[in-house]
Amino acid sequence: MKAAVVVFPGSNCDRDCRTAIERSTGAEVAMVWHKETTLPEGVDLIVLPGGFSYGDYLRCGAMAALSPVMAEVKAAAGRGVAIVGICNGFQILCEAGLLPGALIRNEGLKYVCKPVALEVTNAQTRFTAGYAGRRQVTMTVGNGEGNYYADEATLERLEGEGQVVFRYVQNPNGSARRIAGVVNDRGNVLGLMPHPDRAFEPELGSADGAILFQSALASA
Amino acid sequence: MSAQPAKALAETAAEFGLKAEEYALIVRRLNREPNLVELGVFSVMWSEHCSYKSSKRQLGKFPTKGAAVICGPGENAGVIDIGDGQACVFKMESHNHPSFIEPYQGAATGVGGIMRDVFTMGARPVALLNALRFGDPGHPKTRRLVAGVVAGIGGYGNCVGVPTVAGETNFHRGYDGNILVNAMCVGLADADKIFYSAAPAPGLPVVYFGSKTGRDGIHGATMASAEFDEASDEKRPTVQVGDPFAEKLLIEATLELMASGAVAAIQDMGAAGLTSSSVEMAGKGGLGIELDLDAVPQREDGLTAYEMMLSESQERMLAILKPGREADGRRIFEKWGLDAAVIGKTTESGHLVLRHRGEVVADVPLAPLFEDAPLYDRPWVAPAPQPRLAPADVPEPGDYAQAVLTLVSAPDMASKRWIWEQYDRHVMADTLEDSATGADAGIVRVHGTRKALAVTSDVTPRYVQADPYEGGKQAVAEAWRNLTAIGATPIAITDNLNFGNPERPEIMGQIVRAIDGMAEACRALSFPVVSGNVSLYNETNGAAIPPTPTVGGVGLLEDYARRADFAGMHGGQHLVLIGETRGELGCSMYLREVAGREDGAPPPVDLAAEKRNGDFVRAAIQSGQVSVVHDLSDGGLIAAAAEMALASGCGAQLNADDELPAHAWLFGEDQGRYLVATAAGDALLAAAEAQGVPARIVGAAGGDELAAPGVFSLSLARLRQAHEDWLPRYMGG
Amino acid sequence: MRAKVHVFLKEGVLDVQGKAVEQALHGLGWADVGHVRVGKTIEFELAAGDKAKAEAQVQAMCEKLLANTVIESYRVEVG
Amino acid sequence: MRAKVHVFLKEGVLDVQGKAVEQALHGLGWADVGHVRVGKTIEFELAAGDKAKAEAQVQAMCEKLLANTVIESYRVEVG
Ligand SMILES: Nc1ncnc2c1ncn2[C@@H]1O[C@H](COP(=O)(O)OP(=O)(O)O)[C@@H](O)[C@H]1O
Ligand SMILES: [Mg+2]
Repeated sequence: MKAAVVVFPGSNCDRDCRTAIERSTGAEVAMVWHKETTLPEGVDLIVLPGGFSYGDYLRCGAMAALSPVMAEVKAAAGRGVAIVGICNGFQILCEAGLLPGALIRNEGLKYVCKPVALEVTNAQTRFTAGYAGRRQVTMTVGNGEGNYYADEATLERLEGEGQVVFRYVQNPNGSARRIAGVVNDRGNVLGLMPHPDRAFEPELGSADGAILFQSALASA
Repeated sequence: MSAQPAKALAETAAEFGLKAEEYALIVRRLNREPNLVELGVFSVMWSEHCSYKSSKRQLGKFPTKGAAVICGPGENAGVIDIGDGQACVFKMESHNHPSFIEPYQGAATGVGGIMRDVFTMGARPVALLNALRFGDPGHPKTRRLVAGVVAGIGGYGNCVGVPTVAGETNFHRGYDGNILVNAMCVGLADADKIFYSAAPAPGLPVVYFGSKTGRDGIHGATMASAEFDEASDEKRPTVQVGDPFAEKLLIEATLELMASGAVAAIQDMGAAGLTSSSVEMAGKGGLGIELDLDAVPQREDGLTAYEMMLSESQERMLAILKPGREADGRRIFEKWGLDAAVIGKTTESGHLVLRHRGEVVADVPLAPLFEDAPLYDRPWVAPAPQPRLAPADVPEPGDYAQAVLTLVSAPDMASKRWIWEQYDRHVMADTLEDSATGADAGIVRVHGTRKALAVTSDVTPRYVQADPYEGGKQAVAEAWRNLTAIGATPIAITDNLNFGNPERPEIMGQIVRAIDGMAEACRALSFPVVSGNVSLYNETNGAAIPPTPTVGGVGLLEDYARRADFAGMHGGQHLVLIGETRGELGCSMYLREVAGREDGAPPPVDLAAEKRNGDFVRAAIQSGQVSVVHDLSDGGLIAAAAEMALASGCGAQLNADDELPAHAWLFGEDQGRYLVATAAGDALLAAAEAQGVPARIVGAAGGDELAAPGVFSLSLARLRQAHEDWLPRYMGG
Repeated sequence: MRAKVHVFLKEGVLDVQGKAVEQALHGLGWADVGHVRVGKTIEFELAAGDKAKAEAQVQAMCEKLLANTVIESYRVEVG
Repeated sequence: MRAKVHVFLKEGVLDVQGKAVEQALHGLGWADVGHVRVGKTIEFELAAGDKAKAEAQVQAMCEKLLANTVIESYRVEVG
């Protein structure tokens, strides 16, 4: 099993993602600089980490979405490789067109950092199979622009196709339909605002995030 | 060199904040009149901020050595040994004046600056703290200042990706015209890979890297050393704007450059930018330095030599590379997209020589700039002692329940959730305790180990105001107590001395006596000072701030599983009070918030008792005997019990005292005390007795009320509402 | 040549900043202010020879980077 | 009446967004783009009777709320 974590200028959860994957799955993790034009051979999981790529200037994730490595990430998505974008990584996936919708300014206009309870809306994706039987999990959010937006038609389609994967029990930021995480229609690209990479050991307040990495790699 | 008429220069010197005798001293040291560039260099190096001319003699009183101290004051940050070949690097610094003028950018650049001090020494920043003092909530500027400062601290720290795990926030009319923004950064490094700023040899390349230089904050250092008056708005320099994204790149590039082995010496550009960084590097190395200002990366056209030397543009570093290692630098700066240039070299001359547009624009000996700045032994008067208040001197409240609600919703006591929810407390995935979790200190793991660092920031300005000596002791003792209460072994402190104008004897008296008290406590508790910062002239129209010597403490947990917090109290536990209670109500929260008075002497700190009680509590935690502990501070026993109850979601009943009236018993702020919740209360009492530690059972946990039977009772829901509502309501209003 | 790009949220996308500004203005006593929208302006120099070419270039920059057309519209001014 | 307020950083104040956007545009091949500045536009309706009055009102809103005059300048358009 092999995972890759992409490092953009301004990523700040890249190391956290590596630790989380290593500790929860034992997989080998390669760090990939955003200027690379190839991904490690045989990679089973690609993670776009949280942080403030390019300082979140202009729009969160906009500049990172144009990084050279993103062409490879898109190609890998096309081959069915599992891809997870967490927080800023989710924003980058939306900006890159790999996921529908966009993340806009939080309703309260402030950055918000707190633990949130999440409903696992669809435990049948390759990322959430390990949550089967668990209705609720806990992770923390930390973002200023985590308010998920998509037009009504898109939201209807996402709901209809089971692409809404995580939903906040209590909406921390005004997200449409309390959406915290979505997958693409093929089911191999996941974006979520809460941080599984900060919830992989009980000492951190929750180990629920470990299951996500375990599922993603088990499905490879 | 361009000649300037002497008279005009002397006047300019005064505008730069130099006294006439200081200007005369410059002329004597140079044997000639300085030119404008040279004068600028002198004025910033001799400013209070850079030279510590009023405080240096006093700072010498601090104990700065100890078994764990690797590097004490004198470098960018202090360094302590935490075992296993690792070191912890930390410092606190103020950004008071800039934050008053432009709260968001002022606070943001304060966070950026203190992080640079830490990674400049080779450490990766792993935790941030902030100690904030604002004016009266009713003052028309306060709300906007709170909003801006908090957003700025979060905006910067969150983006760089360092968790903000602890802090403090006070409100008092004494800060109406001068808020305090003190930021602390804690980092981790390998003990044998600490980097210093002294230039090691002549003939080495001096490399500038980071952001370009603009006209930001020119004379920021001298401004930080001046009082405000109504005309200050006119004088303000171009505000420094922080670029946390650039800082993040700078951290990664700096640590990579260090790891490459190319760095001989390194220094961030903080206050007084290029001037202080180049002067300090060469000065500490006993060398000279030559800079070619045309090579400095510039953001605007037409910057003069004077502007470049005084600019306080942010996110810039100066490094001296080992011979022939420029290519490593180029590769790393290019990777991280940073501007960089070789802008000079070290020399044997002992002079600072600046070239610009083909001319030598300054040539001054370094000694007077660096180590020969004027030093003052300012006259001081001892503050008048305040009378100690007996319980009978202070009226009891008409309604105890109301008094408790008033206390927990007072601005200084109310929940600061509105603030810390704007701070990323979890990035780096090593945070074990933070502002949200109900513990007396923030705790971050030493990555990949069972060890953890505990961090706290403390001072009680109202005590220092009433008695600087006892207040100084108390600030250090409280930091030590907070680390102890989570089970950590306190190691060392950094401090941030915020005071008014030291040229006034009564203010100098506060400085002198507060330092005496702090030094005394540091010695008694084996808690040396390894770094710090002084911020003077915090006055507006002659009104000084309450004296505020902030203490940042760092401790170590050898095994983070053996620790305590105060969120785990549950029904069936005894409440055990460690330490003695005489019912000290002088300067208490109760006195100010309920009785509406701010008088009396603060509670005295018995350092021997402090140490004995603390060592007992820490040992009980480390041995696994207890795990629910809270120290007693503002608001006394009832505040500690209320905070434990709210954090744990479990009620508590407190017994009455046989001798003391209820208000002194519940609200007294006697020092050196802890409240412990444990199922085995009797065993703890026995252990305490064996060691001569005062301990008694003062109540029981359980139910969903906080009560002192026969005195008052309050549902947790009401208590929580009072505690949680104040700040969001205030900020929303 | 000077280019100016105005970017604003599409009608239908909740403008949380605009809403907050509106509430704040009401709070300050300007009760009759309505429909507040907050947008961005990006201005820069570019070296294109003629205006039409410049416009085409700036248009491309918008599509590629300066605006996110899922939520934003934009208007280009060159001159 | 429609009001439009343009807010931008004062000359000399570091524009961190502008700097990042400029680098990104260079990276995408638009090498000749320079002096990028990012500003804000706030547009709204207001019920003032005449233009001069409206202008004065909007000016006051800028000073009070819409611009941070320590670091930003603004320009008002009413019409
Ligand atoms: N109050 C203090 N207590 C102990 N050391 C201090 C104090 N104030 C300043 N120092 C030390 O003096 C040195 C210079 O401080 P400062 O000028 O604030 O650092 P920098 O140049 O990094 O901003 C530092 O080593 C600092 O730790
Ligand atoms: Mg420094």
